[in-house]
Amino acid sequence: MNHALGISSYLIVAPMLALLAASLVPVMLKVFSGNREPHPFVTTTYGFIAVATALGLAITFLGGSKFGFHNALVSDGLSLWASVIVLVSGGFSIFMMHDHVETQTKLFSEKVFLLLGSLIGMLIVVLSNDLIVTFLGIETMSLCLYVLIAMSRETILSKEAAFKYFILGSFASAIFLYGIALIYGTAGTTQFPGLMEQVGPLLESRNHLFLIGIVFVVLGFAFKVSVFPFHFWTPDVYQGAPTPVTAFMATAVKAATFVAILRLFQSTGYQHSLPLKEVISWLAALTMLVGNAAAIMQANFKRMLAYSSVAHSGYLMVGVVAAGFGDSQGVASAAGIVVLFYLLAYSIMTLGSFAFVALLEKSVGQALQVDDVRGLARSHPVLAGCMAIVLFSLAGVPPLLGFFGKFGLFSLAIEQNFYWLAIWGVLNSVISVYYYLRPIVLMYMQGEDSSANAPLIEMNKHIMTRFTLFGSAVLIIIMGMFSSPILAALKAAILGRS
Amino acid sequence: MTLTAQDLLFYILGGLSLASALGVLLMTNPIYSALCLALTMVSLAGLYASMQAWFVAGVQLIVYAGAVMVLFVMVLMLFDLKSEVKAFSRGAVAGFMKLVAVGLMTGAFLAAIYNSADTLLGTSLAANVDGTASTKALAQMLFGKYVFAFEAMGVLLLIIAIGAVALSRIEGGTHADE
Amino acid sequence: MAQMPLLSLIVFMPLIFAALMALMPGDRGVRPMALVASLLQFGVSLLLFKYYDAATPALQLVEQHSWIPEFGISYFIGVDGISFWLILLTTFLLPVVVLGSWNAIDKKVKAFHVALFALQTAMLGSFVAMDLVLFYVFFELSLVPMYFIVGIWGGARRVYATMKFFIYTMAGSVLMLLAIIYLMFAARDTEGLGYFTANVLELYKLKLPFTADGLMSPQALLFFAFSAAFAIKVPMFPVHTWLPDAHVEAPTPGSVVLAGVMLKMGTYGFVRFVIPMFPEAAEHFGWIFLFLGAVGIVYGALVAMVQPDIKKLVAYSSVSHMGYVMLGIFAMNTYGMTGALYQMLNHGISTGALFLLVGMIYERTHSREIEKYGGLAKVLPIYTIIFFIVTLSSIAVPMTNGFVGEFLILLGSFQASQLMGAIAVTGVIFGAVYMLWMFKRVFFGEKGELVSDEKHPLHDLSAREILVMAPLIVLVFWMGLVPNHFLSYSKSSIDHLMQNKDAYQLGVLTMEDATKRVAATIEMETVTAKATTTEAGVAR
Amino acid sequence: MPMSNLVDVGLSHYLALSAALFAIGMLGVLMRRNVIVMMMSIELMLNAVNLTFVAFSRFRDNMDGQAMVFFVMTVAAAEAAVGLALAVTIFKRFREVNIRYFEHLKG
Amino acid sequence: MKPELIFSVLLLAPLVGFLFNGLRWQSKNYMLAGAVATGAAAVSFAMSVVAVSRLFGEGAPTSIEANFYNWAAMDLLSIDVSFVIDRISALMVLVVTGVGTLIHLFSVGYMSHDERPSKYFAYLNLFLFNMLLLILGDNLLMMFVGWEGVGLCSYLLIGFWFSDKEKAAAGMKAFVTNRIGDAGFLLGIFVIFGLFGSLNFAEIISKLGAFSVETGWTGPITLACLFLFIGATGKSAQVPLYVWLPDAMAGPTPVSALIHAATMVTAGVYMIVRLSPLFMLAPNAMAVVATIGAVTALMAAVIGLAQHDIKKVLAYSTVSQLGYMFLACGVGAFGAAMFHLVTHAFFKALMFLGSGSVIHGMHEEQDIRKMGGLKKYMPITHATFFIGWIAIIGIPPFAGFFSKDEILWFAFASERGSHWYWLAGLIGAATTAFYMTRLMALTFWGKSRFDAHKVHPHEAGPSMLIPLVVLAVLSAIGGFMGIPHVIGEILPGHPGNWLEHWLKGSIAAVPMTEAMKHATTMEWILMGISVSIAGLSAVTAFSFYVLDPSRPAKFVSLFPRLHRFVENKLMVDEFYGAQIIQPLVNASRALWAFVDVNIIDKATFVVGDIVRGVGSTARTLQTGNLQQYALYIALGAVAVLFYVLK
Repeated sequence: MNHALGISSYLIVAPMLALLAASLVPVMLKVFSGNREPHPFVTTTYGFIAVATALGLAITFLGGSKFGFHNALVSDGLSLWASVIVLVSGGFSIFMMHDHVETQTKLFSEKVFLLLGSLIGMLIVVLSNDLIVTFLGIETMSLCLYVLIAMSRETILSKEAAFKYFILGSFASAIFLYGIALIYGTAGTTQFPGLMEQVGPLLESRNHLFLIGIVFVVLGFAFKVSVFPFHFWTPDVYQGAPTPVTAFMATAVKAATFVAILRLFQSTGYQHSLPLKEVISWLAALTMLVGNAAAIMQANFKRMLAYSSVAHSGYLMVGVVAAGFGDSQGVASAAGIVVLFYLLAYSIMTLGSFAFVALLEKSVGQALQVDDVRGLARSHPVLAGCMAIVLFSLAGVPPLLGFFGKFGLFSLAIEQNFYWLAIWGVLNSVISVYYYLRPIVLMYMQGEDSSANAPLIEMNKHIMTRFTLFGSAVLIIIMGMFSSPILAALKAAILGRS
Repeated sequence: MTLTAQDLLFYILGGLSLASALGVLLMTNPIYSALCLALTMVSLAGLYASMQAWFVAGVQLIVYAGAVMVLFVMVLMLFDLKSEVKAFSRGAVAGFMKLVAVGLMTGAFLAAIYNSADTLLGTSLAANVDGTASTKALAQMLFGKYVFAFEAMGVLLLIIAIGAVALSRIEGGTHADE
Repeated sequence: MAQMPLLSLIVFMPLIFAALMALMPGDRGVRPMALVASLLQFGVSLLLFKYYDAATPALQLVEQHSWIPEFGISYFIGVDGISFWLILLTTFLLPVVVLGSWNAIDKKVKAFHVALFALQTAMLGSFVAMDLVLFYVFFELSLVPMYFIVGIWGGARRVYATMKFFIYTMAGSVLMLLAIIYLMFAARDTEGLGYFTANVLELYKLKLPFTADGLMSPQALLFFAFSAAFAIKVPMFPVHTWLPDAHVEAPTPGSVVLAGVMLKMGTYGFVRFVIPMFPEAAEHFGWIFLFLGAVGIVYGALVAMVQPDIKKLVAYSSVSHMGYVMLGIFAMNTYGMTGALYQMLNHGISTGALFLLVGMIYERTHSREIEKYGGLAKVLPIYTIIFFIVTLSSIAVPMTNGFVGEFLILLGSFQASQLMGAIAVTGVIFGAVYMLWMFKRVFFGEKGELVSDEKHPLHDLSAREILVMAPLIVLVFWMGLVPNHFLSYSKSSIDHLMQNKDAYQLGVLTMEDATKRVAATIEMETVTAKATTTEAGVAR
Repeated sequence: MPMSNLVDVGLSHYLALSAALFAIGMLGVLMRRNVIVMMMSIELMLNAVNLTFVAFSRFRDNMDGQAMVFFVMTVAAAEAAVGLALAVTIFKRFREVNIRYFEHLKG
Repeated sequence: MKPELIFSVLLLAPLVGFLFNGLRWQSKNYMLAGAVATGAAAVSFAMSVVAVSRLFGEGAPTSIEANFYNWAAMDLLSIDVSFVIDRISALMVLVVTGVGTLIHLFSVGYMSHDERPSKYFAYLNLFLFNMLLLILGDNLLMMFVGWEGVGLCSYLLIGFWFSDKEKAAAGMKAFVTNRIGDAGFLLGIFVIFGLFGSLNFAEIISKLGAFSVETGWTGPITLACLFLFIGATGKSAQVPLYVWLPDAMAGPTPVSALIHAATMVTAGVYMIVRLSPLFMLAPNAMAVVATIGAVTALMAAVIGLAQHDIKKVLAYSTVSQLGYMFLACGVGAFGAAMFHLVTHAFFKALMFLGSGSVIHGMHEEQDIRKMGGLKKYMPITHATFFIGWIAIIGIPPFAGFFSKDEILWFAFASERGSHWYWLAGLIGAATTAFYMTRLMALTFWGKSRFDAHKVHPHEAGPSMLIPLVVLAVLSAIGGFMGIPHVIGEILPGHPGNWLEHWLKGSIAAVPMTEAMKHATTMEWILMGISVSIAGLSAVTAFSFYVLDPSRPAKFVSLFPRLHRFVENKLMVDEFYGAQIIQPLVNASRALWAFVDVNIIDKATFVVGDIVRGVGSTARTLQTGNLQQYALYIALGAVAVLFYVLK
């Protein structure tokens, strides 16, 4: 066996190495300076440099369908763009962590370290070409997050959230792993390329063990991206976690995991199992409904956003269904393009919305209610305006970024003849309008009458978080109006630069 | 067909592992549960060994039955927990549904195993392998095909180590900075 | 001038002004600037008269650029006889609204005008967009400013009204979005265009399968998907209930724009997209819309009759009037179609004027309850006269604009279906009943509670208010007396549509072509003039 | 399944055993209130998976399975470390390890 | 003069008058306003004379036409704003502008004390303009424009004193009732357009050759005629839409004279006469017209018997006389209808103006029970009114005799006539004679019943008297334009029936039945019967109200309920109110409250509630219990597994 690794292997892991190296610096500094916490700004700078370097390396070296480490890793368009999304949201999350009262503690450097560690795990997931490597990546990512959540300054809810997430996550991991074991046993391999070739024959011969394996693996992924009925942890954990970490979870985890799901569904062999297609369509449909319907009923702002993220997973699952069960040539690539574009849009919007929440949380463990934003437009017109843009985009109002994300997904669904799913999806997006517009109503249309003399709502002065919110609003508009270059780049990256 | 030694070993160790697993589930005293778990792991190590996965059996004994279980027991001792009155969750409906859910799932499994038995039985049992050879092959695989996973695991352990330390130092942690 | 993007200029000028206004430091000076800006954009839109050629049905002043080619979306705009007057109506109403809301809006003046101007761009955009997705973008985008206008500057139940408005409209339009996407793929699959496109001119060429009895044939489903979106926007009975709420709560300018222009986006959609793209389905299922249109006319009028609130009455009268438009469109003949297009303009003018008038009296008394009025005619004579003229227009008395539209629509619908025509004709009666009854109760008889209030004597219209109403009144009579001035601009387009509705296609003329034509005409005129002078010289 | 198959231990037997162990582990997670016991149940589930891996590895004559077991064990150990650290933190704070005490987040 | 110029002046003069007075509507200068308005009307009249005179003489054209501009054109439809004066409209235009001018003149005096005379004259001129549009338009659409326009002016003038709720309501009633008719008219227009592809009268009539007489009820032409007739019943106050006309008396009296007696209300007749060739093809429709006409003539006359308001009596009389005209149209005597239209315009305008003079003199008192003996206070008014009275009850040789008798003769003798029509007309004539005599007697003769201290009846000024005298003369001699042949033959110089000659060729006519073609004796007998019955009836009334004023009360006490029923106008208004209007209003409220709020809105809310239901279920499931969540995962896994493995 040739153990020598080509240079390309190292280039692929360069971003991870950069992250690892840079992430150790603050912790090391702390160790060598007698356990003195460096200034948070310094730590943030290190974290930012780490992310920026990784991003640079990723853009430089990833893509183009390269394999590394004996086919354990693959570097293609999917991994390139997923890395970009993950790293960008990681970077913004570090900014928000710097500002937020629950994260900026004496252990801030450790937190940044853990976040970067989680990013490494995500990079592993998106680059992985092997189910067992994906598992390792997911575990790295999740374990870091458990700790990160638990390290919040807040002492009750964050601990509970961390523990719930941990137990349920491990439970789901075990199931996921069982799925891997069954797949390994039936297909003989866990590497995606080989596996994808086996899918057709195994499903055609109705190998039940393999089917169970696939179901369990999908279930494990579904847990991570909070698909109904595996989503129940989401609102609790999103609420309990410090808001910057929530933002990170809602964006990066989802992005990384969806890429893994797409890799699993790259085969046309799934055509042989009609029930699988139906069941995943059902899951997508129910996820949208439950997410949106439950979000309507929420008074807590973060829980509302959590349910909204559940609903968005439902939309994304439409892309997955199309990828796995569409019948045209190259549908998986097309699905990759639209899902990644949606993830990009979704991440930007979600970061903005959680930045907004972070700005309004003044004390530790404050449960921000939706009603708290009443009359905000009067005191903070610019920030309210940015949030309004974010919310309109989440609701899918053209020509904002969120609209084109949905446009792509539903186009794919219709092209692959998943009409009912598409109709269900758009109807659900109408339901979502109701709760997305509620904060806008409160910000702009209420609080005028009573609070003529009442003090204005105070917002935190956090520059970096404000920058995040503002940046996401600007990106939503600009990337919405001029999404063509991004789409072109995505297309080129995923279809191969030919 | 005759009952070979290997088969006998399977039934003994399998039965032991099942029984001790049930013990984990049913013992109201967590310490006993932990001990049962250790027993399960040991018997599983035996099963690994009977399948000539020597290295894995060893690791199972050392890491699992040894280190991990010690950790569990230590934590339990730390908490100083006695036998619990309310060891099991309440709710007849929920409990019933839990049993039904798991039962159905296991049933589905067994049915699937039975259905796929033909294909699975078709795979031939390899001849006895030399322990050293198999370990060597495993090592080669770990540092060859799975080298990335191996390294990633290293990174994972590093991060977790630092994370666990950090976790212990937060407010309310075992080593909290006051 | 050859490359001047005139249409883009018309569409985006309000948005640029909105941005400029947003940058102004405070509320002071916003109103004058808005007025100047609105007049300016109206002035620019008048350039259409120069460059638009009424003789050809082709799409003119076309601008086409790729926008998001990955999704097959392009920036493709143009104007023809169907949209020509709607564009002018939109640009015309803006200065009226700005001047009309001079006192009605007393808080967040800057924000209001920014929203108003942004809305203007969205509405104009949806009238010129010839790419379906672009149209959809503008169509949906128009909801947002209106959402704020109703929600921030509206009445007591504004939040309920604006949410209802937004969600209703969006619920209708999302299905259209799916239909649009389907069409884009259909264009790729069947016609072999090689790329997928939302270019409306290409989609016209599609021959979507339609089976006469099959509700499930693609054309029928798409037809209904589009129709749902537009019917809610119109709004057609029975999906009209958002309209009265929105109107009652909206501030005066919001009502004017909503009734004047936004509702037209729905009917325009029927004419522009539904009928040419799904001719067989429209033919086959047209009776539903004929029926609902006729029912809507009568229903709207009856319900309007018993409203205690003037504004709600006017809102329901909109339902009735838009019923006429639907009836005319689905009469599927030249008369009905022409009448429908005309009625869109009429409704924009007369209902817009009615809302302005209701707003003016509301500013004085802060009440819209009919019961509290009475005898206004004695106190506010000028107001009464103007209101009466607008009432006449609304109930379609000959020599006002309303008559032309209603007559043509009823003529067309009667030719299409005698029964529906007959039902619709009763709307003529009920229309008179509700308007005149209201008029009687508000203006005639004893002075009512609000009118006779000694402490707050009512003042007749100010010069500004008269100035607001004057252009509308002029139009009422102009359009009523000389309809041909207006009809001639859309005639060729309507004829073209009606003659080729089964295989509708449009030619394309750019600004360059228009410039050439204008130059040629001038040359011709000079030549003729010279010839005449020479002849005259010879004769002498 | 004929009697001979019962006696003649093959892959199905190992799989069935692992399924049973997995089910017991699941039940533990679902039904036990003590968080430590729940974690132990998860360990049990992972062990069941390991058994599957080893069985497949053996019966398919494929060493990959054993490598995977190696990774699973490591991850399980890491999980146990993090979980126990969490448990300790929580215990310090709540003086309680009964899962029913952690229901502040709901709705 | 070019025709264009003639028509321009003819039409624009009143419009200019309207604009002049309308723009200074607050002015109280009644002299200026009246002068301008009357002048405008007079200019129109002069122009009409000029125009009509062109039709006379050898080789004169049968019509003068002028086309101004194209109103709208599409597909088959092409409507021009163009006008025509032919032999039918010539009669009408002369009557309208002539009588109109007189009434304008009368108004100057009548409205001298009003607060807003300018506004009044503006409306009057606007009316004239619209009426001219109606008459002169050469296509149905122009006619309809005028048709609605006069309705609008009628609305404005009835509600002229709008501060009074009743009067405002009367205006609205008039407009809405007219609108019902207009809706029918519109439908008629649509059917005709569908049939002929044109709305131009000349074109329609020229295309009629291709159609044959329809026998059924549902033929397109019958349908068109019936629809048009609905329009006519509205405008010309026929059963069942006549109810607005009596109420319309709320307007100033000259308005009643002009609009609600002489001109506007005859528009329906004019329209039918104009389209007479069309109606000829629909005998069933004509039968309907005749029947409705006869019924109206009778019914209105009966109601007129028991009215106390001087104007109401005249109003019902108008309705009744219009009924005669429709009866004439229905039996095919279109010429007779036109004839009666003209004479009626003279004598009814005269009587209305006379009543205006009375009301003016009596300080706005309209109840004839509070009048009496006015002869000595208002001699000229009395004299002129007397001529009107004789004319209307049909005493030869006054105008009414000739026209009414011609109608009765045709009703009897026409191919489409019937003895029953004749009988109805005869009874109507007798009733007319009775109530008109009653009116005369109660107003002018007998003892004064008003308080002479408070009320000082006086004769009107010259501006009011001149029109009275002119109209009286016309009422006296107007009948000579249509002397029946039987009478003409015995008169010196054998004057022919000029009107019949004039209209011949312009209108269709139904021939007499074979038996009656030369039955001159029969004609004489019928004439004798009708004159003697009318005379008898008048004498009876005279004996009732002049000789023994207590007799009516005694007579009435014999059937009090019937009397009350008649006095209350046969309860028709109440019937409409209770059976049509109120249910409609109630139904509308129900639609609003039930359909809009309870069905449509509720339906949308139900969708919302379902979503909320799902949401709250999801929240209930979210118990916060970790093991529940794990259970959901397990259940989900089981469900998925079983679905996939099934």
